[in-house]
Amino acid sequence: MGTIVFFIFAILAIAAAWGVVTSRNIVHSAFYLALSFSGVAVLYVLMNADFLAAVQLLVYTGAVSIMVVFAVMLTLRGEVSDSNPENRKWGWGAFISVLLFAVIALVVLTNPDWRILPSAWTSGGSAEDMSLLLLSQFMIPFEAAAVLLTVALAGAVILAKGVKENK
Amino acid sequence: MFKEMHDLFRWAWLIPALPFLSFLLIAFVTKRSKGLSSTVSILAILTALGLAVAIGLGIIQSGAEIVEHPVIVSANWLNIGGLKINFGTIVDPLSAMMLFVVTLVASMVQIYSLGYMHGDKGWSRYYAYQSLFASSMLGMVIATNLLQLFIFWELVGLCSYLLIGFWYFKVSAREAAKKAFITTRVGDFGLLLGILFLYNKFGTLDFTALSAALSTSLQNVAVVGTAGYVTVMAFLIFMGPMGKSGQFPLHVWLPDAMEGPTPVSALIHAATMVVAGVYLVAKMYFLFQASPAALQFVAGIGAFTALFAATIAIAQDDIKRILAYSTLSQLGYMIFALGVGSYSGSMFHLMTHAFFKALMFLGAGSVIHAMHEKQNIWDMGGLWKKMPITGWTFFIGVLAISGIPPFAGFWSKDELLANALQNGHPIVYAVGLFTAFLTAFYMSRLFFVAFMGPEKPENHPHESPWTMTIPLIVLATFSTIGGLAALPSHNFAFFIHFGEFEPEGMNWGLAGISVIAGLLGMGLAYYIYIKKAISSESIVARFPVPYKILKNKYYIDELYLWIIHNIMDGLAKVLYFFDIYIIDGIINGIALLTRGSAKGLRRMSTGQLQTYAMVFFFAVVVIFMVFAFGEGQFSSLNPLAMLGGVK
Amino acid sequence: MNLGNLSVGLSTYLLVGAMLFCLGLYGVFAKRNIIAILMSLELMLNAVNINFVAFNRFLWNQKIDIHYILTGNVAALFVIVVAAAEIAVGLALVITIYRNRHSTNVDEFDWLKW
Amino acid sequence: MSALPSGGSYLLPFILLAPLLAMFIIVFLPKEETKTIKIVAALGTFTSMVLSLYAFFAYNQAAGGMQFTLTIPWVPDLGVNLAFGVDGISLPMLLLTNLIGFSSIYASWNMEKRAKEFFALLLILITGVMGTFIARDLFIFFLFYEIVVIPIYIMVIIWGSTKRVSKEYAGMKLTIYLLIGSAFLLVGMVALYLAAAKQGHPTFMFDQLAARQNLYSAPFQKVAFGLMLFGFGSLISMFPFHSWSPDGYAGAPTAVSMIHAGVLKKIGGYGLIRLGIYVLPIGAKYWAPVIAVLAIANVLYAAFIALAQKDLKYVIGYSSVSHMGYVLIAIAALNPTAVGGAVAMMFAHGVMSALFFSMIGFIYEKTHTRNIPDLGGLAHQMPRLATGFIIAGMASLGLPSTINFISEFTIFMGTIKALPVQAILGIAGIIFTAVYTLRVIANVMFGPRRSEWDHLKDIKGAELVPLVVLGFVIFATGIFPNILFGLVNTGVTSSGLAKVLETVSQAKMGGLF
Repeated sequence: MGTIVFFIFAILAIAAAWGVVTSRNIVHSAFYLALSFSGVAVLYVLMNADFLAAVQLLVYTGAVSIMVVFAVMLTLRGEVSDSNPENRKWGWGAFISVLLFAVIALVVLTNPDWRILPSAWTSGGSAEDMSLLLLSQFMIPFEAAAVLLTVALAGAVILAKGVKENK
Repeated sequence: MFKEMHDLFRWAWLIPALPFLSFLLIAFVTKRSKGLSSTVSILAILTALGLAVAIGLGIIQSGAEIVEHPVIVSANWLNIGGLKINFGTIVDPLSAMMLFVVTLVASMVQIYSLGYMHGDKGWSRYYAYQSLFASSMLGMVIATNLLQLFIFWELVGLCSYLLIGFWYFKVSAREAAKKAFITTRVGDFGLLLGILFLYNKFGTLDFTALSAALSTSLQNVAVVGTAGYVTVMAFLIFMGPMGKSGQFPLHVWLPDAMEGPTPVSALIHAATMVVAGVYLVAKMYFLFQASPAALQFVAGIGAFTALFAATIAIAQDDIKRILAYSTLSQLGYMIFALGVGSYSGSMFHLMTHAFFKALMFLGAGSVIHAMHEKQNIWDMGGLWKKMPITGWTFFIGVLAISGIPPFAGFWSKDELLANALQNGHPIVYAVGLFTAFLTAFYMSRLFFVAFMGPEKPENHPHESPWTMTIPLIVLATFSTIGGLAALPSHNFAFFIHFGEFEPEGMNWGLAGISVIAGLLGMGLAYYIYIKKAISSESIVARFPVPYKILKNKYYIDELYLWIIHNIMDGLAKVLYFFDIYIIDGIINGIALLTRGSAKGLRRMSTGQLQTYAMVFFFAVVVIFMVFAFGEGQFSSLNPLAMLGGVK
Repeated sequence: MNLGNLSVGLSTYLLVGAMLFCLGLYGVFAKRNIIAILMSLELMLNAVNINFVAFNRFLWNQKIDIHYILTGNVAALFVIVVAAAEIAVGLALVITIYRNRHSTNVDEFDWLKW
Repeated sequence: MSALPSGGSYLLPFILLAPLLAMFIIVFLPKEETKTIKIVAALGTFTSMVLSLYAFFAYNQAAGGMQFTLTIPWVPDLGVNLAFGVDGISLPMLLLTNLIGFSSIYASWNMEKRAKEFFALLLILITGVMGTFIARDLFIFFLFYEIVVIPIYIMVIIWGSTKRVSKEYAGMKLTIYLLIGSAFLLVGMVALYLAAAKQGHPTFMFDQLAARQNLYSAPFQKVAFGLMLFGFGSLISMFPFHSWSPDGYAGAPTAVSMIHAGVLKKIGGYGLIRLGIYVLPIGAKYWAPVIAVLAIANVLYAAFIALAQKDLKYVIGYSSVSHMGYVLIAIAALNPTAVGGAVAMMFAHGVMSALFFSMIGFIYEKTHTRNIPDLGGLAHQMPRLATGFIIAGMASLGLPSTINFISEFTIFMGTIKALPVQAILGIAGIIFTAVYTLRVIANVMFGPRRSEWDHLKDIKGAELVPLVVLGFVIFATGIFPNILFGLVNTGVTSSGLAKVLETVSQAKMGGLF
């Protein structure tokens, strides 16, 4: 059962990602992106990370994809069907990417000793556990992340608004 | 008796210290007040003279004891890495004699300068230099070890440099000062090397310890090669005296040094500093004694210089230059005397020469003063009547240098010539005798032309002030009676000798021969320049080439200048060219190469971020693969192992 | 939800992550549109997140303690946070660049060349 | 003072921080207040000078070794410590730095162009140089050394003068040489560190590195010493790597020339002794013949080139290359006398060249030329300046009663045993030194009065400070050499260097030749 679910959504996520990078229509790319994010969220659920799955859906599928779509709308010029072309060096890019994948796959598949748990643990991953950890062990990074978000927000606003030349 | 004297001798350090104090005082306090400066300086040197006289008297009273046991006081001065150098004073008859001579001539010269330098702008500077010189010279005289001697040796060289170039605005003075320093420096190079080798061999620089070490090492037959080593060291040490005492071929600086004020020439370049070389050879005599070859060399150089300089002096017209070549010639006497083993004769001649040569230089200064800076003897004439004191004292000087009894030069010159013959050096003796004849001739020539010749109407000479004549009289007195030190039973040689003292009587036969040589020289000059029996012009006309060579001092200066300007400066230019075009060229070439290759590599920076990222990741993959497959083991693909973790 | 007894192992998850990552990488290399590049970047971040969570899930950890077991999840959470910030700033930059250059085509951006 | 209860002396940090403090004060002063800025700078360096004089005389020579030590762990994992301390080798160098630093402030007393920045940078420079000498930790040593490079580059570019080469070229050359040298040094340093870390806690401390000599194999020592020789050699202007020196000095402003020729260059010699001989004795032995040959090239080659120079600063620049040859040959001789002489020579040459450069600086400032044929007879208008110039010249040619003579003599004394042929050639250098020095003195100072220089005013007031301070040091240590040599002697003998040298001399191994 779990295996079937896994393969369905793993293939979905990968296929959607394929769509993102191959589609010549930028709007389609954006939608494929949202699909891929959702597929990954399911994989999180399969790995007992319920809270992360929720965050993934909210932040990625919900916020990021929408923002991307907005950005596309703001910057779209010319024909939409040819809004997302490849450059001249895409062959090289493909070659390097495949090479990298081959290397990683080689490592992953040939590695004999991953020190996997004898029996996978089942509990944890809930919002409660996470929050406990965030507010004790990782308090300072957590606060730093909060500051980072605020700053990024302010920065984004300023950038997007544009600085007026004070004359 | 000796005990009390001993205490006195311990105070010998005051003698150089006093003039040094006066130098500091003048340099930092009284330099604005001319009167004070000269007073301070003269007071200091007179006090030093008094002390030197006291020490001299003490030596005479101590008798044989002081000869055997010199009084040495010393303290540590430098101490590094196993090298220990002391500074101290040694009082023995030799140093006491030098102290007396130096302080006497220095004080006379300083008093004389009151008149001679009157109105000079650099008055205080002059007296400061004079004090510094006196201090350095005296310090050198009482040095207990070679390094101390070398230090003061160089300092007198500095003073000589400063005083030759005293009138620094004169280009000739400036060049002469430079020449003097550099020429003596060439000698010092050898001297320094000799000192280093000596220390390396014997582990000490102390004169007494060195002498002892040398004799032990010579007695030890097992130590092979000592004799050769000693010869080398003696040669190297002798280079110093060759420079300082103006021996051929390093004599070129001394005549040029006459560009300095005349009292300076009298003090430094006639009486004291130039004999430092002789003094050094005497001090190191134990070393030369150990090497017959070195002694032979010393004798040869001395004799050659004596003759060589005397021949040049015949053809010179400048009063100071004649005296300068005469000084060279007399220094040659002293040096060859040491070479033939006449230790006390050489020292005796050193003393008497200091008296009469200082006298003649000061006399010449008086003449130049009266002639308003004219120095050519042919411009002078008839000074005998106008300047009686100068004339008489100068005449005494001429008699003394010509070896006419009973004047000082007779005794000393006779002794060393007699020793040369007795010790089996007939050639040196013959050269010395012939030089004595030449000396008498050119000195008389100078005297007859300048003092006795016809008066020149355009000159209005007048006798010099008393500050200048009194030193002349004092020095003339010593030039007259100084030689009598050879007479008593405890005579000069009793106190100052090397090895065992063997009293020897005057050899009146040899003395007669040298007196005849001197009289012949004077007579010849009389015939040529007073009687005009043989015209000097006709001689010149008959021998134009030898005359020209002599007049131009055998062209040695020209040769040296040619070497310096063509070889040394040429090499300098070549090396500079090498430096800026080859070495710097390589450097700049590398820089250009870098710039060029950078221009090529710059194309790779397209500005396209994606290209950069691709290269970056490609490199990551390559590095990854190198790590993974580099050692040919597939199993090393374990990522944990790759990251340095457990395997 | 308990999908406990799954037979899908760590390697499979890692391969999925690697595939996503390489697709994202290809997108970064090959796309002209700057927004597409940003999207590819997000894909890569997701791939990393999958790795984090998978390692956290499967690897044996010496200290069986909630504080250590969930470290991977927390890292993934932080990645998401940073990614959100990044996309916000990135898109703002895109808009600024677009406003100045009237283009989102990275081929035309070679200001790094000097 | 030398043993505070807390286990360290704060004297050296105070010496180090005084100029830095002055620099911070200057930063907050308005830039028009040039007078105040100069006074603050002078005060800062004066404090340092007085404190280092105190250290110089308070140093316990009987005890020897590192004194006034202070050790603060900085990066414990890497074994980096903020460790300060001085011994008989570094203390003279520290004092020298401060003497020259203090004088250099006064030598630039008439600086009006961007005075604030100038003095701030100068103070950083002085601090950096000082830091290299009081560091007991290789890492700190290197850190301070790199600090030095930055202000020098800026100062040459902004305040330098363009003559044969442009000041930009000079500054670039200087900096790149120093950096390339330091790059090699860095490699050697890291190699040494890694070799020493094979046993025990990793460390950068000099004495620790020296104590772990048994960890360095002979081939390693040879390579590591070679790297250091390249690094330090280009710093001390060893023969083929010397060409930055004349150009750099000619381009640099007076104060930089003073500090550079006076002390910065000495870091090379200091490093070769402290790091080369001390830590890598076998390497030193191996390279010694090469150093000796190059040193002779330095002495004679540079002396000859100095003869052909027309620019005053070039003469002194080449002369300093020539004099560094003596330091190098002393290091190559590898015996206590020579090494002591090398330290003393660095001190002596530092004082002398600083005096020379400050006098040349005044000449240039007043006449706006350094071309020797254009000058002449300056003793008429500026007797005091002439005095300083002649003192420097006499010290340069090694006249007795100046410290330079004693140093040279000690070096010769030490080298003649080990390397007789090279020593004889080196001693021949004193003749050529005399020739070019006296030529310069004669052509610049002496000769007929020139009316075009009649308007010049002699140095006075603050301008006299370099002459008085440096002249006093030259003669005081020259007449009473034990003031300096007592200390140097402790540095060489009691610090174990003598012992190292003894072992090296007995080691049976052939040199490179």
